[in-house]
Amino acid sequence: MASNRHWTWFYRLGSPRWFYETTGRWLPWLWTLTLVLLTAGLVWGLGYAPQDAKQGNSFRIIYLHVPVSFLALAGYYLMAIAGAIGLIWKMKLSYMVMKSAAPIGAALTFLALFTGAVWGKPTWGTYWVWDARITSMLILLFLYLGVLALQYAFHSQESGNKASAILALVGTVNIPIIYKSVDWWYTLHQPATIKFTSAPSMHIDMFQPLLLMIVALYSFYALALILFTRAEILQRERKATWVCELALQAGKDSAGEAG
Amino acid sequence: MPKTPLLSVDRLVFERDDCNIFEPVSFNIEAGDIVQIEGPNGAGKTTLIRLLTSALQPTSGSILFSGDNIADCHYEYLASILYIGHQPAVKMTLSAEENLRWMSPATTTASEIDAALAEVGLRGYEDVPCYSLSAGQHRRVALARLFTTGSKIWYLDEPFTAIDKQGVGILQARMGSHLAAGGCILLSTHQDLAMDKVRKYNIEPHSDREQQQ
Amino acid sequence: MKFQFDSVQQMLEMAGHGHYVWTAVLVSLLVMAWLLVRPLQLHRANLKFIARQLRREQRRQGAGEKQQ
Amino acid sequence: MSNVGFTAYLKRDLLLSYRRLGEAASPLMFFLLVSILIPLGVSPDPGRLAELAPGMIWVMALLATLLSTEGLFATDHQDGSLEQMLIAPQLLALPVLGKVTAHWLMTGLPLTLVSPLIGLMLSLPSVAVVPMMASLAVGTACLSLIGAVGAALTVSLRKGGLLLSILVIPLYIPVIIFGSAAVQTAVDGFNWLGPLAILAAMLCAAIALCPLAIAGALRLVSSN
Repeated sequence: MASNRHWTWFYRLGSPRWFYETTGRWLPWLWTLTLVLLTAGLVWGLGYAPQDAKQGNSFRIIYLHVPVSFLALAGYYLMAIAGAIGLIWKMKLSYMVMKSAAPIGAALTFLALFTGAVWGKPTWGTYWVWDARITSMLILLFLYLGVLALQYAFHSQESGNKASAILALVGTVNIPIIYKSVDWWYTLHQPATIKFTSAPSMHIDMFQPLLLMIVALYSFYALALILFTRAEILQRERKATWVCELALQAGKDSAGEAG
Repeated sequence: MPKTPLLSVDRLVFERDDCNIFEPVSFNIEAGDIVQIEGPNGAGKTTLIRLLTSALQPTSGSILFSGDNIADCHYEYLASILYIGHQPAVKMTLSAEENLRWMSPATTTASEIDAALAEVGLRGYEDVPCYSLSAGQHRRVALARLFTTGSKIWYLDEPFTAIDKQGVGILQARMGSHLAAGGCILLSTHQDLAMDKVRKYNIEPHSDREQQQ
Repeated sequence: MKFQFDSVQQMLEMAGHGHYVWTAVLVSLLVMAWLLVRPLQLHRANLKFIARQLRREQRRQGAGEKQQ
Repeated sequence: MSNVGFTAYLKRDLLLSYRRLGEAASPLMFFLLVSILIPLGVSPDPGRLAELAPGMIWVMALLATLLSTEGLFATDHQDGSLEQMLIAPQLLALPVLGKVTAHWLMTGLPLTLVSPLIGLMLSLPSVAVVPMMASLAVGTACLSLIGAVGAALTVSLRKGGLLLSILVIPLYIPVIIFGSAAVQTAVDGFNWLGPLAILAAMLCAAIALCPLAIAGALRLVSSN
């Protein structure tokens, strides 16, 4: 239909092959960008940023903790939006992105908790506190694990996709409520003497590397998501001609190297 | 102008996990028609019937009810179909009469319910809880719906499973009177029906699926 | 901007906080590396699997032709 | 068909539970039995029990509700009734809401009604009894609705029970926070209507949204 012409870009975007080939061209750039940004950010943050007056050098963990937590949360929304697009427009690629986002998000959430705990020990004297933000992160981890578990519980790929998309959407509606209630719960129980929630005002020299690390983590996230999605595309499209040609070509290449 | 068929199925395709279940299905059903779906086990007979009841959404193709897509007249369509699937949808803790009452139109009178149960050979079992009935009797409870329903289109998935010869005869007689009254039936069964003008539709597994196995 | 430590040794110690900082960095880098290596592994395994299936298909067809 | 709409399914599910009272009463028995474990496991000291009571009662109520959620759609799925419900000529959210209401009437409401007894056994201060009952009544309704989403998502899985709890417990968290907070604020002598109002707001949101999610899940997932 002619009236649908302006939608073609949208459907082309939904074509796994188009995605695979386009991202294939981006990959070398994305790899370089990610590695450069991560190295620069880490060296800057760990070596050049001034140390915090109160926390000393342990504060340098912030350069990992904050970007990772940020992406862990943003990743859940990305996953849910991808799932919603899949449900509404029945777009296969969208489900593949959703499925790929789940393990990345879970791993980043785990990292956020881990770095938080390691940071907590020198700062608060303990690895674990039921702080509002840490608790919310823990719940986020379980939300991710739920989506992952549901995805793999079904024999049918399609049912797994739809079920986890619905669960991700339900989770999205819930996340703000969970965060608000955990926050409220924390103020109810928080002992008056300790206060972790107020963010220390950051010096610009400390803030710049943090900003760099956040950008680096975005780049990393995009890279990981694309890599996972490409692997998923090969698996789902294994019967398509273009994938078969690709597999044969790859087989020849590796045989050539061996010979 | 050609008459619009009661039900028109056009190039219906269903994919499950990127795998086509059957070759595209097309047929028309007029009032008074009976269509028997045939095909080997696993060919997708149940899937086709569930597509027709709109419990599943087709990947492509269309189902028209008196010329309208069933998505556009969904409730109207659902109100005029009757579907009896593999599972009889009988609740074990309810009696035969309670089960049939639940499955029948609201206007059905108590005597009509009793008569329907008597027709399928459950006279004397009306108040017995279904857990003490046999599998064949559970099916009979479900099939008693055929005697109380006002629906025009019947979808019956293997209706004669676990039903004895005499029961099959009674059901076929009821199906005959339904057709005579201007209804239509689509059923899947491996038995040959002792009825006139049964149209057979052979459903073929999609060529994709053989390759895969 | 100036390098905050006088020596590598000092940077590793970070005035007593070294093991916290470096554990966090190490574990993070490991997990992040896994997130990049794992899909590459899957990618390669998928390609191999598809190629193997195609070769089997070809062999089967070849055998069929010989028999005829 | 007569079996359309909210009340039809509500009545039917109540009748079905009534026919199997033993099964229907098991969440309640669970609630009572676990409350025996607390004094045995922690301490019979009334002071310590009173301190734990608001939270413990809520945790137990949550687990008891969760226990009974799995069966919400499972039997209907097995015997084919769910298929018939999906093709009934009406908005699917209505029978779904009817079934969930029946579930609450058979689990949440009895739990609420026996909770004063548990409160007594755990030395809950008497000022907190009414807030506890109010928060349980509203909160368990939320739990039933949210749990039903999980039950619908896992209905076609053979071993859905454990998975169901993994999916649903994180979503239960706001309910338990405000539920136990209502009791706790009453114990502390403050106005407990605040947390209860938030709980009621959550219930409104859940009534509006959950049936849609459940209906969507049943349509998309149970069919395959």
